[in-house]
Amino acid sequence: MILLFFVFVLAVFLGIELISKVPSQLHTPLMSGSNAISGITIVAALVAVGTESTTATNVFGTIAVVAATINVVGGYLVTDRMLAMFKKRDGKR
Amino acid sequence: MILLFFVFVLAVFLGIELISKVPSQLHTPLMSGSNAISGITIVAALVAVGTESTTATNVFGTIAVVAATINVVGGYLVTDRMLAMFKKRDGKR
Amino acid sequence: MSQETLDTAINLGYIVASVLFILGLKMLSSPKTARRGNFISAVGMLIAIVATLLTRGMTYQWIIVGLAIGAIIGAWAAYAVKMTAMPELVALFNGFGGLASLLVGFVEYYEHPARPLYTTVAVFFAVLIGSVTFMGSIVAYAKLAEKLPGRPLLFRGQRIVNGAILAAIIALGFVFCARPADSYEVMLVIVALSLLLGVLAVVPIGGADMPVVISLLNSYSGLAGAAAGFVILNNVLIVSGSLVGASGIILTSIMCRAMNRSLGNVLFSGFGAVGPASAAALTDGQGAMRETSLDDVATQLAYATQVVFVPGYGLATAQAQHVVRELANALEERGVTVKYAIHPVAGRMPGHMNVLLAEANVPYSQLYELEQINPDFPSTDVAVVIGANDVVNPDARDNPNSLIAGMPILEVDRAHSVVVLKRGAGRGFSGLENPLFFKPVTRMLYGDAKDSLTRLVAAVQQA
Amino acid sequence: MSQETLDTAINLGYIVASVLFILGLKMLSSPKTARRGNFISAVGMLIAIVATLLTRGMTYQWIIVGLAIGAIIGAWAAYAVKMTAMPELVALFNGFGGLASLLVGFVEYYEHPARPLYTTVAVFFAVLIGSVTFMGSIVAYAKLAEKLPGRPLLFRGQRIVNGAILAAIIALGFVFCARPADSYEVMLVIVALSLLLGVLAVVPIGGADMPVVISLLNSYSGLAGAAAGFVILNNVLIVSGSLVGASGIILTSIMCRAMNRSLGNVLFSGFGAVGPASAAALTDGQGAMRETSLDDVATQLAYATQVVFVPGYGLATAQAQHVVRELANALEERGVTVKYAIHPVAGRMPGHMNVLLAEANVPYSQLYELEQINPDFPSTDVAVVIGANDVVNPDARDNPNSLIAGMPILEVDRAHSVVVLKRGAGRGFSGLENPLFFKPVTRMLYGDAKDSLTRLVAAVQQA
Ligand SMILES: NC(=O)c1ccc[n+]([C@@H]2O[C@H](COP(=O)([O-])OP(=O)(O)OC[C@H]3O[C@@H](n4cnc5c(N)ncnc54)[C@H](OP(=O)(O)O)[C@@H]3O)[C@@H](O)[C@H]2O)c1
Ligand SMILES: NC(=O)c1ccc[n+]([C@@H]2O[C@H](COP(=O)([O-])OP(=O)(O)OC[C@H]3O[C@@H](n4cnc5c(N)ncnc54)[C@H](OP(=O)(O)O)[C@@H]3O)[C@@H](O)[C@H]2O)c1
Repeated sequence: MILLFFVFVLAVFLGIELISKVPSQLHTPLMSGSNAISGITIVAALVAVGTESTTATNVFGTIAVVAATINVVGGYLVTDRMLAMFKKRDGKR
Repeated sequence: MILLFFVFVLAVFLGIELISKVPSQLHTPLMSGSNAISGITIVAALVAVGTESTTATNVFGTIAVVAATINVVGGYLVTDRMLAMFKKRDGKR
Repeated sequence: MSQETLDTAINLGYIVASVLFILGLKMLSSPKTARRGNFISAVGMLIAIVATLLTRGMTYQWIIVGLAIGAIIGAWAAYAVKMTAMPELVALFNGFGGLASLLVGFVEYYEHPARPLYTTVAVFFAVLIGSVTFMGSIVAYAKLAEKLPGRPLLFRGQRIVNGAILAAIIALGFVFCARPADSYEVMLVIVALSLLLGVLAVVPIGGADMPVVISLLNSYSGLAGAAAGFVILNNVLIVSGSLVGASGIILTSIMCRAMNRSLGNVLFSGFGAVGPASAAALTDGQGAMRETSLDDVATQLAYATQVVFVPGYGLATAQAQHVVRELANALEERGVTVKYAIHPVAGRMPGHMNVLLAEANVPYSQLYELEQINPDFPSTDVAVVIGANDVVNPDARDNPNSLIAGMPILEVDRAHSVVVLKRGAGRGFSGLENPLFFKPVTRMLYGDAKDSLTRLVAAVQQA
Repeated sequence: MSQETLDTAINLGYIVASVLFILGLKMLSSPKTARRGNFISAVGMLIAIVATLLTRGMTYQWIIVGLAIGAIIGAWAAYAVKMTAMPELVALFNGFGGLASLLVGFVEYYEHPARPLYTTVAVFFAVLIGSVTFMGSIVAYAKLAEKLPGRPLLFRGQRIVNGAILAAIIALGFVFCARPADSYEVMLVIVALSLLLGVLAVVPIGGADMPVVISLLNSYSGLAGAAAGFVILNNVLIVSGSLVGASGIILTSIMCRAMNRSLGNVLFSGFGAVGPASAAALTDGQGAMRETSLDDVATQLAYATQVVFVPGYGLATAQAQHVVRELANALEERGVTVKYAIHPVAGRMPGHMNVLLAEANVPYSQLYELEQINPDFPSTDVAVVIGANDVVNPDARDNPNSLIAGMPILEVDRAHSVVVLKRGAGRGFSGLENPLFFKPVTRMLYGDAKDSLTRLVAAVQQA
């Protein structure tokens, strides 16, 4: 547990260091891409539905899985779509 | 154990991200300062001497404590001395 | 495989996934590698999901249903949406992420009410942050999609009410954590209040500030994920959640800086709610706006040496990006040098203009950032302002009392002449009057941007 | 306190220590915060040590002895050493860190030979990396302190021998890890071979490349610490060890880049071992060096508008930093503009010139980096090269076949006239001839730099 907290602290620092000086046209894709990553909560949703089995859990858990999957799948795809537009443009450079 | 490995991986990434674009006059102090940090192995030396008790361990362990302490104490002090020189100069800016 | 080997494999999968997230985020912040970075992070997600599914003793029927429904909806939404609607879609997705964390926290509590203290605390945070993210994102979505009025909805004592709600939630949190097993109702109240807080926190913020809000909520949803990770003691959740949480805060502050405002100002000032009366006071004694005719403009453009287009939010609403490109082509055929001046916060989301112009295949080499183009205006014959307003407002530079004082602007008023394409006397996002329109160098060409431009293309070709 | 509470407290101490290390490293890389950063990281170390000492069941007598002896030696060494000897001192300290990791790994194995596989692997790495770091650092120290010849010691087949030793160590490592309990002798052989490897790896590298080598060894000692952390399953060791390991690699590559060389080139090329014969070939047809007199130089300087001093390694060996400052003062009193051009790799350690000139209280505002000063040379009346050689070698710019081709140089040859202060025809660190000395604009003023400068001060004051 204490080690997990440690992991948390390290990851926070890493997150802070990773992002710096992002050109403005990348703000939206970056936001969208990291939003997709935050869909990682899908793992918790999967664990909940897969290992518990009261009805309430199944219902709420399944909704959680649906919601998280939308976040993940939609997030990555829409980010890719945004970036594809820049790509095209970059090819012309 | 696997979590410790995880911590290791995160710390490596963090180390890579932390350092970038260091002005050249700071190369030596930075090297010296991070050298002092690497003296953290003193913790392992302390644990070894403090909890084991064969003669060999006491001898080698104490040598390890001495060596690590030299690294730590000397490292921080010499770094500070180096940086003090820049400090003096900066004051004149 | 033994249980232990399996666990090790799953955990290794999580480590690999985390590393891919780290690399992906890093690559996402540089134009060259961004797309690959997104892909890499998606691979990481896939690995994390597969690793989770390997857990022994999983029952799969609900999982499969959930994954399938979610994937279909997500993919459909991502492809169906119009380019310009992407920011609100991101808000919506983010809301779903928050919802998932909320539900996970709740279900975990529901299944095992009595847990160690730290788990209960983690449940509390997952539910609180998840709820705020969920409702906040939904409101942000509604504002951007114009299902709710975009302007700030302010009421007296709003901040006090929000503060009181937050205080109540925290107080209930203590009650809940002290005796989780007996606090089912307390949990429900916490959920309800948190949802309400999400709504009330975002409602007073103007529609055009939503990108910043979404970025902040995105950071929250990361933290909610990390909290869920502490509930189920899962390292990949904790790492990626806190990564997103931390980098989201940084991105938010970068975005605020581009608008030269503080985060506090964005969240609490109700920016853009300035009444027209107070704004009007600033326009006193500025004289009149001078209209010009289509043919005049066409001639001016056709015989210019250098023309700079300055697109703004109006270009987006008019969907005039393709016509601009046509006009540019027509001018270039006549030997005119054409440039586009891109202000970092033109439009309603960062990179809005880049996205639109990229869609119209405008060559990258013709796009100039603020710092590059400003020195160029004095040698520009005509600056054509297409539905931009705030980003060319000289008050930001000249009037230290202006609401937007200090925001860097495109200095079109230094060009030999300025033509402004807009529909009428409408204000920009800030609600401020724009002295540029009253300057001697400026001429107004009224009408929808797409219309005006289409007719300009024809006129230039005949000139 | 219960055992559990104590453990939690210790671990929290470790987390705080790690955070302080992270912040400290970050702050160390920016001039404004560097000193505070070092202090913060020292506080982190103190916290880590105190937390460790709180472990229940510790016996303290040996610890106290060890800490006291180490602290006294360390503090004494840090204060007694001359400024210019600091790099070798860092090497020595680093060696002690490696020694500690080596001993810890060994002792842990000695006490509990039969451990899980991963512990044994960690022991192996701690011993291997610790030994290499230890002996490598000692050799680096000896070279810098001139207890060993600074020039590369090369022998035929050196790389093959090193490769063979490394291969043998790895092979023995497998044997050791397979049956640790029966492999006491194997462990001893591994230690012996690793120590040997440390010596042989550093001996062929030239003295002036030692800063890079030390930086690399510093990175190793971090990794050795991390390995020791895996042996005793201690998180703060793992985090700080790997932090140092990773940032050390980055710093090493930054340092290599400043010299425009690759790490491979530094480690394996025996740079600086070029025989005089092959170097002489390059000087053919360059004419002769022209000597000048002290009075000529004094007059030139006294009546100049702008003078740029270009200090190099010779300034350090002559300890002429204070006299330079005096000369500068004398010139400034006469209204001459004085600047100092600081090449990033002038001298024998990064920042060498900065340290020296700071010691002599040269104002910061007079120090110019390479990129800032190069455009200034064409408008400089006299460039005074004080014991610099390679950093002003125009071959690096003009002769693509030169050993140092591509290294950025201070372009003194663009100044109206150049005066070079050196003792004779000695070569610089690279062992190359310097065409600058044969150029028409260049005049040589032979003699020890401190001597020449002292006499110049007097002459200028009388001019
Ligand atoms: N980009 C971002 O990330 C972001 C984020 C948050 C806030 N903002 C804010 O948004 C503002 C952006 O400035 P901006 O100059 O791009 O836009 P703006 O200041 O909002 O002005 C848009 C102008 O376009 C005109 N317009 C609207 N529809 C039109 C149409 N169909 N044809 C022609 N003209 C039309 C409007 O005048 P009429 O009604 O008279 O036509 C209006 O004056 C800034 O204040 C910025 O701080 C941007
Ligand atoms: N700074 C670093 O971090 C670093 C690290 C590794 C390698 N290096 C290398 O070191 C070199 C540094 O270049 P540099 O130009 O500073 O020095 P240099 O090329 O080594 O030349 C030093 C010159 O100073 C003269 N000299 C020595 N003692 C003197 C004295 N007492 N009085 C007057 N002159 C004296 C020598 O000539 P005489 O014998 O004729 O007097 C020699 O030519 C570069 O090649 C660089 O790559 C630097």
